[in-house]
Parts: sequence; structure tokens; C-alpha cells
Amino acid sequence: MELLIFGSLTDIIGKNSLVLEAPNNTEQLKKSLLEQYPGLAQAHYFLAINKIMVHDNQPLQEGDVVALMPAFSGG
Amino acid sequence: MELLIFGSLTDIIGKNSLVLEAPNNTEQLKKSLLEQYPGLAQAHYFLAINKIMVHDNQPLQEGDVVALMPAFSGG
Amino acid sequence: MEKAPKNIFFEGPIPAQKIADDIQKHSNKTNIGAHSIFLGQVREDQIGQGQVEAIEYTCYQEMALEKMHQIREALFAKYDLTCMHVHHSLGRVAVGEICLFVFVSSKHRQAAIEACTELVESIKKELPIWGKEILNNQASVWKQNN
Amino acid sequence: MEKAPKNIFFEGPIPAQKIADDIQKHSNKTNIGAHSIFLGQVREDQIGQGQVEAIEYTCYQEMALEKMHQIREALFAKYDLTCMHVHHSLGRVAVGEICLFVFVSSKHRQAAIEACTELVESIKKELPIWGKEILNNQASVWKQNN
Repeated sequence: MELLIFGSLTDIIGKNSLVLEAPNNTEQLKKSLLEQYPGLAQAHYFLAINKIMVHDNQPLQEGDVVALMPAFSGG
Repeated sequence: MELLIFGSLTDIIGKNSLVLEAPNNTEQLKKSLLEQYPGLAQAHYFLAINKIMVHDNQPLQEGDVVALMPAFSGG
Repeated sequence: MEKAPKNIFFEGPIPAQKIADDIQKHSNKTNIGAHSIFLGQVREDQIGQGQVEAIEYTCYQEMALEKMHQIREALFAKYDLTCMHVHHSLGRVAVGEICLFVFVSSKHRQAAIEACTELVESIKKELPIWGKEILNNQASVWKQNN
Repeated sequence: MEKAPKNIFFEGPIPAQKIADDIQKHSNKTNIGAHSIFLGQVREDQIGQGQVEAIEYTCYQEMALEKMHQIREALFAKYDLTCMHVHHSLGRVAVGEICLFVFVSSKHRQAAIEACTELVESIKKELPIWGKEILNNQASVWKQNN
């Protein structure tokens, strides 16, 4: 699956996108990202799967595009 | 005193302004205008004395500028 | 000495270019974060057997400018504004042309938007201005605001 | 087949001239009576020891355009509108320059003003766009909307 990284999270992860093996669900994704990028502990962010915002834990599969998005600040 | 006439009232009175002897008050002014211009019977209008809107009967004196104004329709 | 009220009246339609120029002039006011703009455009309404082809505006200019000055002062007292500009056409404005240009700027969007909305209502309700709708069948009708 | 969402993104600052040109283009839409326009301008805020000199905008473009399409459809369903145009800058926009141009037109002022106000709020809250404030002391801060 593809991971897209936006806003302040790009400073923590150091990249705009990553390709990785899909974890089972979004909770596992967040946990494994936190292990690799401890700076995420201080970050508040939302997830979108294939451009749809998700709030609860959701299953993931290969081919999904997951976006990590801090609070929006357009305008 | 000077009388200024605006909007649809200019069609009834046929002029934009008139100079006349000041009646005692605005009630007398309206009455004498109605006698001279019976079309005013169908008109709804407000008065301003020296640019201040008045609603009740008000005294008039020489030197006053009285405006006859139908409902505003700017914009 | 009291400051003379600014003139808001503009002979004929307000050109789009004037709006661009006025926006451009505000680029050096670096405390502005939001501009709220309202434009009135003459509509081709059907009235009886005719269609509007223009509006002819007249006003009681001295009274309108004094009243506008009061409206301006009240809005600056109520909202945290950077600037406020009003331009209203006099004379003939054809269908599709701009007859009213209201431009309010502030640090933040809420003040700019609320003040602009209130200002447009005040202009329509409180300024002694009259529009005569000129129809394409030689008739004309005095405009009524709603 | 579903219509592709319109692109709202504009590289760099939005020129005042574009605003004038867009207004001018609406003069042949003779059923329009009111335009409500909102402009966002980059503010020279003081942040810590530095002053903002520009904002750099990035976005999740595909998601933003889909979301914008939904916002547009919902506003057309709710209000009696003639047209609606949104332009948001990407990349660097310096202090004093325009980064957001929202343009809503209707037969009557109330619909134009209310829809424009609601649209500005939706753009700020719902579109995946991020601004990074570039300061004059080499620092930068991710912008926070209020």
C-alpha cells in the first residue's frame, strides 16, 4: 500500500510518501509508524483511506492509498 | 423654504425642486401639496427636514430644506 | 473640524478594472487577512410586457453622504476593521453592469464578512437613492427593494 | 459518466487582474443580481522572534477536488445560485498577496452572501490543504486555522 504524508508530518517522517506492506488495519499501521517515527507521539493527525476520512479502526489491504493528515490550514 | 422631490414623486409633481413659503408645520405642507398634486394621494413617502428624517408632525421655518422621499431603492 | 464625508457616488457603471485596482492597492496593508466584497449587478428582469435594459439612479446626495458617514462610523466601532470602501453608481447602468461595489477588509474573515453583510443591508435600507428601471418597450418602472 | 471535479488550485498568488477578468466575464449572465466575493490575503503576523514573509501551500489534490465537488453540489442544492468559483493558491504566496478567491453569484443578494460565507468556512475546515508560514528569521511554522 501507499502512504501519503502531509503538512507538519512530513517534518517528522522526512518524506512525502512511503510504499509499505499493508498492515491488517489502521491501528496496526499507526502503531508501527509510531515505533519507527517516535516524533508522531506528539502529533495529532487523521487518516484517509482512498480519499475517505476514517475515524475508527479500519481494515487495510494492498492497493489502498492511506493519507496521514494533520489539521487542515487552507485559506 | 426649499422643497426637494425624489424618485417616483418627481413624476407626480413634475419637478425636482420647488421654492415656496414655509407652512407652519409638515402636516400643513403635506395637506397643501395634496391639494395641488392630487396624485400624491396614492403615494407613500417620507419627509426629511435639513437631511434629518422626520416621522411626526414637525414645525417648519423659512430656510428649511424639506425633502419628499419615496421608499429607497439603491443597490 | 469634522472630516467631510467621503463621496461614494460614481457616474455610470463601476468598471471591473476599478475593482482590480482597489484590491491591488491593499497589498501593502500587510495586517489585512480577509477582504469581503459585494457587487450589485443590474438584472434583466421581465416587468409586464417589457424587459429591463438599464437602471437610472438618482440620489439625495448630501443626505446620503452624511448617512453613509454614520453607517461607516458605527461599523468601525462594532467590528475590528482595517478599511471599508463603498461605491454606488449614479445615472444609467445597463443590464450586466455593476452598480454597487462594497469592499470591507479586516485582519480576520469573520469581521470582514459580517461587516460587509451588514453594510450592504444598510446601504439598501438607509441611503436615499432611487433606481428607475428602463424597459425595452419605452416604459419605465421605479425600482422597489425587497 | 460523472463529471470530473473542476480544478481549484492556482500556482502562486492570485493576481487582482484575474479577479477583474472573472467579474467581467459575468456581465453577460443577465440573471445575476448579486456577487459575493471573499479574498484571503497573507498577513504579516509576528510569530516568536520572526515575521511572516510568505505562506507555502501544499495539498492532497485529488481528495481536495473530490471534497470541493461535494461542497459545491451541496451549496447548489441548498441555495438558488447562478455560479460559484473557487481558486486556492499552491506554492509560495508572499505577504500582501491573495491566496484564496471565492466568487458566488445569484439572482439575489441573500443567497449569494450566505452561500459565500458557508463556502469559505467549508474550504477552511474541510479541504486537505496545509500552509507553512515562512518567517524572516529563517524559521517556519505550520499554520493553524481558527
